[in-house]
Amino acid sequence: MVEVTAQYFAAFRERAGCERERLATRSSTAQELYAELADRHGFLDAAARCKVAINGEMARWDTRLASGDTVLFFPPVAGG
Amino acid sequence: MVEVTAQYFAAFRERAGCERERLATRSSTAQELYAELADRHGFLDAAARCKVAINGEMARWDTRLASGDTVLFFPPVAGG
Amino acid sequence: MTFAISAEVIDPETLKARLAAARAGACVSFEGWVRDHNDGEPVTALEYETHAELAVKEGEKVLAEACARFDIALAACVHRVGLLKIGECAVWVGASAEHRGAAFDACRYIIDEIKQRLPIWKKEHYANGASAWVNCATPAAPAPARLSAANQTP
Amino acid sequence: MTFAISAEVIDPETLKARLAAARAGACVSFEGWVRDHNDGEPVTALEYETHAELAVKEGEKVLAEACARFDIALAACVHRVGLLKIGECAVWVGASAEHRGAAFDACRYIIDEIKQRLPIWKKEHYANGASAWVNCATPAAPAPARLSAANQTP
Repeated sequence: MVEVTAQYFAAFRERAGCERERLATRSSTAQELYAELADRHGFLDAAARCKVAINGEMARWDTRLASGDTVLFFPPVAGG
Repeated sequence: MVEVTAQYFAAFRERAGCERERLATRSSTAQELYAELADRHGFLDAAARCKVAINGEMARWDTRLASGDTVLFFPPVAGG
Repeated sequence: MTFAISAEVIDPETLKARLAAARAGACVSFEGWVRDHNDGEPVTALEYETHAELAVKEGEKVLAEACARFDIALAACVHRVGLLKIGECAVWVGASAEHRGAAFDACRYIIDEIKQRLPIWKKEHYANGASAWVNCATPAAPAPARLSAANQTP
Repeated sequence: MTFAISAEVIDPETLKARLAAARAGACVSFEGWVRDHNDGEPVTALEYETHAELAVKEGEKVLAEACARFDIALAACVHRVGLLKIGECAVWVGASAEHRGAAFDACRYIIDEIKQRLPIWKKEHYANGASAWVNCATPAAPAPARLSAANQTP
């Protein structure tokens, strides 16, 4: 188990109903955690179309989580 | 022989030392007239790189001249 | 080479003036304007949200890439956030160069990459009162009482 | 779809405002600036001359072609004439469209054609006091006393 903070943006924030939450998880990678949270909150976007940042830096989905990490979940972008 | 008015622009005007001149010529086409005037004034640009307009409309070099025509000689352009 | 996120109205002339360079003979700029529709749906306003720190970091990376790839003098980009009305400028990109080919190519490269890579999200507000996050399958509405609807189906 | 020749300073913001259309989501504009050099030669000023009537006629033809070829909303172009200083805008082109690809393509098409087809000539004034018509083999200086030097050589 690791203790992490999940932070949500745009559609994810509105869907989750909160900006961030602390949670204990058995997920070992960012992608596993996304699957867990998508299931819990009803995020419908495939991870491949989303992005993740860990502790202020863009990260790969297969990055392993450590206790204390802040994991930012970015839904599909639409700048411009 | 036809009587025409030749009108010069930019480098041609400066080189000819006048904006326009009336002249009687044996040249039968715009291109022949250009060759004649290039020779007289020292225009060094090939007709293929220049343009000609007759009586206010862009024209082909092989256009036949008629008395009373105003023939505009445009050196190579450089807009922008 | 500056990228910025702005909550204020974008002023193209001020931004373009910063691209001036004695050797620059060409300047190409792009503006993204809020349209009155998307996929046939009438749109009344747009709302942009961003993670500013990471957007600036990635935006500056895009500008640096454009400078490395194309023979340009200077380039810049500003993206709006907040609520925008129809016709307002949502994003501005400018590139100056000795010759126009590089300025066109760089400007286009920058806007293409900005749209794909930066953590910026766009919510459309429709004439019928509904709204939706563009490109997102996840609905804008919160899940009822924080229970996941997806989990409730057998 | 307007083309104009102007003896006054070009004002891009006023011109761009005319490209606004509710369906337009993209606007690409090009500016040609007077550079401080050409082919390594220091330039102090530029002088543009035109045959205004034929330049406008051909310029409007170019704009109409751009509208037929690319899916744009509106396009416009203004070309300066007279004496311009370094950094001044010599030509402005703008195109608005629903999507950016068409706006980029149209803007580039217009400036490429304008440069090649319009009866506009550019004289460069150099730091050393000399001057020359760009692209012309014929020298700027008048033939002495209206006698053609070419005719005098045996």
